[in-house]
Amino acid sequence: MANYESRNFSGIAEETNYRKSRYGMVIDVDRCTGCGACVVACAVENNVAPAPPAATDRTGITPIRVYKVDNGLPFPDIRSVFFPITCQQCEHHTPCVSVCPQNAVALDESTGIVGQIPVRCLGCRYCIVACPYHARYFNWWDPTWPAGMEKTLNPDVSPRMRGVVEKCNFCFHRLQAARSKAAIEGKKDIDPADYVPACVAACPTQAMTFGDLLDENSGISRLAKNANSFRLLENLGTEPKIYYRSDQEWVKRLAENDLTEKEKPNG
Amino acid sequence: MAKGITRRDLLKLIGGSAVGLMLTPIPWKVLDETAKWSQNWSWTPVPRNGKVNFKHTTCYLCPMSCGARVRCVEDQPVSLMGIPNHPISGGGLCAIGLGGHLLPYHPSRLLQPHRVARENGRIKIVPISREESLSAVTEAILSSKQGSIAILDGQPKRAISFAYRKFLAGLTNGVYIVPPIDAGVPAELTLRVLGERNLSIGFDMENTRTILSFGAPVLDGWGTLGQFSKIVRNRTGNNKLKVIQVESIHSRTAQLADQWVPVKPGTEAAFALAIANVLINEKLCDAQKLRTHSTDFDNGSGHSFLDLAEKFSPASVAERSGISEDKIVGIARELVSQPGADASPARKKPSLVAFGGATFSRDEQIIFMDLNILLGAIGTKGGLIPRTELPDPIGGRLTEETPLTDVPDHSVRVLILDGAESGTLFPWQMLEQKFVPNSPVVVSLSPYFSGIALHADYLIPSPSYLESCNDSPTPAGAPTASYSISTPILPAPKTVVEPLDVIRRISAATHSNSGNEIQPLKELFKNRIEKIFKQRRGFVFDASTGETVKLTTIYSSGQLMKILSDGGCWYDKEFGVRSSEFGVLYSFLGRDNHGFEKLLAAADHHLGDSGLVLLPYAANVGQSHQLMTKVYRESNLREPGNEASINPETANKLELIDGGSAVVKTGNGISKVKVKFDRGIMPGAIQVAVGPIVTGYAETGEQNILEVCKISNDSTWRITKAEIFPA
Amino acid sequence: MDSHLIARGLKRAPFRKFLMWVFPWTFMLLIGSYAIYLVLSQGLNQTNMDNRFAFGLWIFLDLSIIALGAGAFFTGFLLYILKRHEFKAVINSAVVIGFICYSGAILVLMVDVGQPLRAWFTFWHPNVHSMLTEVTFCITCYLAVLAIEYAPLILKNRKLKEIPSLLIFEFQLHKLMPIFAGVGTFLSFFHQGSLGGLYGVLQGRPFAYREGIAIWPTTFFLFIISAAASGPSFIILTTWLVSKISKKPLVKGDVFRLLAEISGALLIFYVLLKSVDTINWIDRTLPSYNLSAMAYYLSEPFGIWILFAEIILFGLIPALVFLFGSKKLSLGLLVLNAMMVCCGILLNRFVMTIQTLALPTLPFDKFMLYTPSWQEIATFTFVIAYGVLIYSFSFRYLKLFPQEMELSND
Amino acid sequence: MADHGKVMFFLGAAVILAFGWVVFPYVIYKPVNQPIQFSHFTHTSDNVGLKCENCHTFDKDGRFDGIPKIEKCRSCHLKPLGISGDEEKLERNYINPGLEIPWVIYSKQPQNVFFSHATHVKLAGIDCQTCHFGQAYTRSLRPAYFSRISGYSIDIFGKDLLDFPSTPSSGMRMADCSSCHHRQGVKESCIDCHK
Repeated sequence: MANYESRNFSGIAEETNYRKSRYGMVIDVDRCTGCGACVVACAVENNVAPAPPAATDRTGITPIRVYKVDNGLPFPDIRSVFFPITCQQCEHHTPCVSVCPQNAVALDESTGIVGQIPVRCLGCRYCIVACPYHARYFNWWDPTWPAGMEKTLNPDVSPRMRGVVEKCNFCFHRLQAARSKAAIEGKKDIDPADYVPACVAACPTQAMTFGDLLDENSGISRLAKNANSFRLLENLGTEPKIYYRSDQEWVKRLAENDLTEKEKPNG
Repeated sequence: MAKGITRRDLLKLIGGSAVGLMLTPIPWKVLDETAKWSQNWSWTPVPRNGKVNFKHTTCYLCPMSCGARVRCVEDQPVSLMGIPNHPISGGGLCAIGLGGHLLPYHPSRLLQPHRVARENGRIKIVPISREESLSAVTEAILSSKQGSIAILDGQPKRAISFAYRKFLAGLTNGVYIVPPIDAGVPAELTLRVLGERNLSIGFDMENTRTILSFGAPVLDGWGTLGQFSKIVRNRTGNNKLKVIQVESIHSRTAQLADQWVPVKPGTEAAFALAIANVLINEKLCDAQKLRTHSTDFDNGSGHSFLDLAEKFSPASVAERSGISEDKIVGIARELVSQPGADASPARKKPSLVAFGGATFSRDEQIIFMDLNILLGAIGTKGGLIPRTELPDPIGGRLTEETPLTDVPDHSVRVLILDGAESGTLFPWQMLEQKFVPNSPVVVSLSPYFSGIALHADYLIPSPSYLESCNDSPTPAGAPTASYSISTPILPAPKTVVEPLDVIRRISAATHSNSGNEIQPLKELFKNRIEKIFKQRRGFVFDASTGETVKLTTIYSSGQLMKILSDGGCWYDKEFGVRSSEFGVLYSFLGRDNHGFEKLLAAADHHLGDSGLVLLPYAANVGQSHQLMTKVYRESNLREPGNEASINPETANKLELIDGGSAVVKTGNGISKVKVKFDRGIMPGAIQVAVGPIVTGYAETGEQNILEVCKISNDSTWRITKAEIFPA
Repeated sequence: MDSHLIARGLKRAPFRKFLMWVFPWTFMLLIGSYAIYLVLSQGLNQTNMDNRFAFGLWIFLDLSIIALGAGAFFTGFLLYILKRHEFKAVINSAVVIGFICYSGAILVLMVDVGQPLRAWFTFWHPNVHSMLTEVTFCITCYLAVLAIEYAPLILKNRKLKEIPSLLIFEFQLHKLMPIFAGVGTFLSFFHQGSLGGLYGVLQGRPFAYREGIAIWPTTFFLFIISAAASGPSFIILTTWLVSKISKKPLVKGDVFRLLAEISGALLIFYVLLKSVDTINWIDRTLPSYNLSAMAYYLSEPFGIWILFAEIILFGLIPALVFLFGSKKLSLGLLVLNAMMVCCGILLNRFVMTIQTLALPTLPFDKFMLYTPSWQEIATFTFVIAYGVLIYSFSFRYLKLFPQEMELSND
Repeated sequence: MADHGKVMFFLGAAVILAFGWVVFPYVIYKPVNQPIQFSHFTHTSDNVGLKCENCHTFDKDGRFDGIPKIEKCRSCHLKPLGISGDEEKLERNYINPGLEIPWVIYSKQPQNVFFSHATHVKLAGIDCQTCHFGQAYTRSLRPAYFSRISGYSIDIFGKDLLDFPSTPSSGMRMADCSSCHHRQGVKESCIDCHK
């Protein structure tokens, strides 16, 4: 007890909290070759276990998943793009956060990242139902690796147990690492170069741009304002922080999700 | 009180303790504890923590030789990433490369030699000792009086490749086999175009204006990762390179290309000649050279490229290829047009023709090369440029490289399959037809029991990726020569065998001492690096600093060795020969090129409009790798090997259901497939993806789909007529 | 054989006959428990649910039986709060049914969640904004209430009566009944509503999303009323079934007619509100999302017919039948109509749970379907078997229908 | 008769209460002894005068190395410096064969917890003793206690079996972290500490 009261904070950090930031992504679908590097990089970085033989494309775990989308026209007028879909980090009454019965998911005030806490999750899957982007995944199986492969697990991320929901959190552990690095150098603000999610770092064509949307002179805040940038299901009003950009008109039309449209795109 | 404990008393006792229990910590603590237990289940693995450090190496899982930065916890690699500003990979890594550190633990990994027993179609592998395996192989070799001893090398021109060739040279009947296709340019085609120089062809795509690609994955798996990623990256620029994709399916590259030309399958060569026709008639090519070189014919046939092209007027090709006449003319003009009318020769950028080698017959490929000559794309910056080959690390007499297609049938007695992943895929049938009829022996040196290794009789696994040292020569299709080394990060298990030891042991037993003279790999690398160092040309990339310096600033070959063994890379920036020497190329369109009849036939052949066409389709290595099962199912990016994509309208006519199973039947046999509706497939065509069959992570299937494709003796697999019905 | 347990003056089938009746249900129970064991030990991969269809048969089951179980609270409300003593005739049966439905629902929920051992976190770290929290709290509390309401019935059992202290306890409990009924009603109102809210709040699922009154989406109120309306109908249905199976008159006809009348009145009210809500959803909510309702009824099998069936066929029609026919129509017809009402509720819950998930949200999504695995179905039947058994035993050994004796005498 | 029943009732209650409050706490925790006895005091006291950060170092990238590797020990203990049996044990069993000492970590957090020593020590300037109270002056190593069910260390959990109401600094539980954060006005979110 005694020592508790006598805690002294002679820290170099005069302000106890980190500068407010809003991390987001701009994905240029015109540059996505669908190579799958982001998917693998993510799975490796976040200790996603290989899908068991019984898994389907609807029971596997892909915090980032690439959809092939076309303009719905017949051959040879068909045109298609790849859409990497990850958690869209909704800013405004975040669907998954509001429904979770036991606060297993929360929007981090200082970074705007929606963080899922598997150990708090009871696996009711209400959040999966609530998410319009299908960016949340349930661990239908115990995570199992072929013999010896568990040696390759990333110590910065804890493997999820069976029966809980998980999702992309912009590789938050990389932000943590960047903060520790800054702390050692006596700095509070991280070097933006130190914090890039695995998928973004892995994209060979640099189709993904990551950064702080609040930072006026960051590349992303400029890209996000670009006329060719849009967000999926924008008019649901959940203010997602992942932007997509394309020069193709039919792709841009995906922003206005009118399902009755004659050219219904296909996933 | 008189009588003792009654039943009711007992109940009371229990009742009392029940009430009491609620007032103890027991129930609440246990509730809390079990919850915490469920958060730390013992069977959920806990990653090992430790000091984090980074190492560099070069990926050799395909010939693209990308630089890889390895993140290790203590000594254990936990993730791979590209090396920023790496001259070859440009800082990228493909899907298979990013999972490379998982491969040593892949379920189909072999940790010791095995003998493969096949009884009534079932494959069983029996572990045997290193000694048994090696002696079994030498037995087979010694007993092979007739028939040859062959080594199939997936990635030629490595140091080990030279070791193989040296070893085979020592044998009386040694044959050194290389894969048939070299990034769209068949090796002997290169020879015919460039003459007997020690050169190979690369695509200088970065300086090209327009690429006319015949089914080549120029935007998602062509040349080097750095090369095509850079093109995709710069797609949104004003002076960007234009890609015209001529392909019957809406492939990845077609999707990214600036223009997609959906020709009818099999009419690509005709389409190319139609382009040539326009170029010639509209005088859009060097008419002078053309006249001097390709109009006089002494080969009696009296034919020339000119009147070959004459036969394919845009009008005639239009209806057979399904592409309108003016579109063809437009493309032809597009290819030669320059930004700004007064394009000075200095600023002049050529256009080039690329073609997905595997699916075209050699004659068709020659036609495409002819078009390249016509466009003046060969030997010029931004075209197809000859590269100097890397120095031979070993010296002495070597067996010649023989493309698989040139190996005579029924000639191979013992075949040793090197473990290296080839950039190109070919069906087992191609090898099978080369064997002598009675009991040939196949030995696989692959670390994995998958792919063609499934056909082996003996498995002598070599160390896997990240366990073995290897060198990466110039990637196929890369514009200039380059060299890098893959240094092991993990110790190899004691029970696996280095390929070099295998050939050493064999040559010792066969008293052909050629093998024993071979120095250890490290020495071979050293020799090579010394020779490169002596050339005093090119640049050196240092992975640890991320900087590139002129080779001349490196003071010793030792220093160069050190840089390269830490994920560094040497690369050339100059062409093999000056472009001035290439005028003679035009003669290839005339005198030097015999048999226009064959070309005519190749261009004329089309499968007719009746019936279905089977289009085999292999995406880049990352997409079609044997062991690439990490993203299976979890993502709908990848066509698994047993999936047949087909246009819904065609499918409905044939009463096929999306996701249902069906049987594909061709002249070569039948294959069971899963039907996938895809409006990106031309009606009347079936696209079968070449790659591992979808199973769990535990098993990787064999790519059997190629087996049903027509195997012509001049190429690997070809589009062919097919039927499909619901199973 | 077990006659000493059966209430005096009640005739019950011979024990052997009873056993034969119980046997098949027990069998179902066993299969079900095996399925449950599989799911708990192997995990939810035993089901056919997936990341797109994260809720399935079980949630539909929960919503349905809780709606039908509403008979308990509503009859309690009428009897103890509004002092409508006619309902004494059915209150016991209603309580038993309520108990079965709620305990069954909670049981299935425990199987449905991935981490049952951590389910109690909801009480320890509740998110007060989540409808599911509201549901969890209310259902568990109300189950406790039902247990307390159920207790006196058991204690009135002939054998247990012999223990004096229990008899006193029972008497005390009985005096408290109105309070419990009040609490129960309050709780029920809330969780019936919250169950509706569960889907109404899903802004990401425009098909289910409804704008709110105060903090609750309209579905909150619609669910309360629809549940209240279906409760009496379900009581009619069950009571009728029991008397058919046991071949005994159990309640007077006028009780049926009264229940029917109430059910009808509530139902017509519900249909009215539901229509208004639907129109509002079509004209205001969806356009504000730049969506049009028709889009949701394009993909078969969920055509526009489902809307018609829900509101008119199983809503308006049975409501009118009850309103104008509860006095005149034959009992059989009333029962049939009661069945219609229950179907209507089931359909509504089905649309909410299954259709909502089947419909795409992303512009390039596909229409999705799922078929439950045998484990899911077995668990479903487990609950039904469990219900039937509890009810059978209660009916045999407890006095569920006060009017039974006089009716069987004359 | 009735009071006879009462006796039984209260007897049952008494027995279970005694068990729950007295025996249970010992049953549930499993004591684990340290491989060798180490005296922080000997190392930190004036005649040696080591500071915490001399042995418990940071990487340049901000990772905390935790308990030092055997290398660290070897750097001083190449030849015996004292006469204690445990030092001799250290030489014989670990330094000479070059094996790591299998320390049992009292404050071992479960895998799902993230904690950055760097931000707390370097940035906030919190003294090690604030959380690892008294550790620096221990003369011997008491056994560590781990729950038999969840495997949590008692030093994480707090000794009081019911962690309600949570009394700060009785352990290193979530409650302890966040109560300090609140006191310091640190805005916290779940992912700040859970990975």
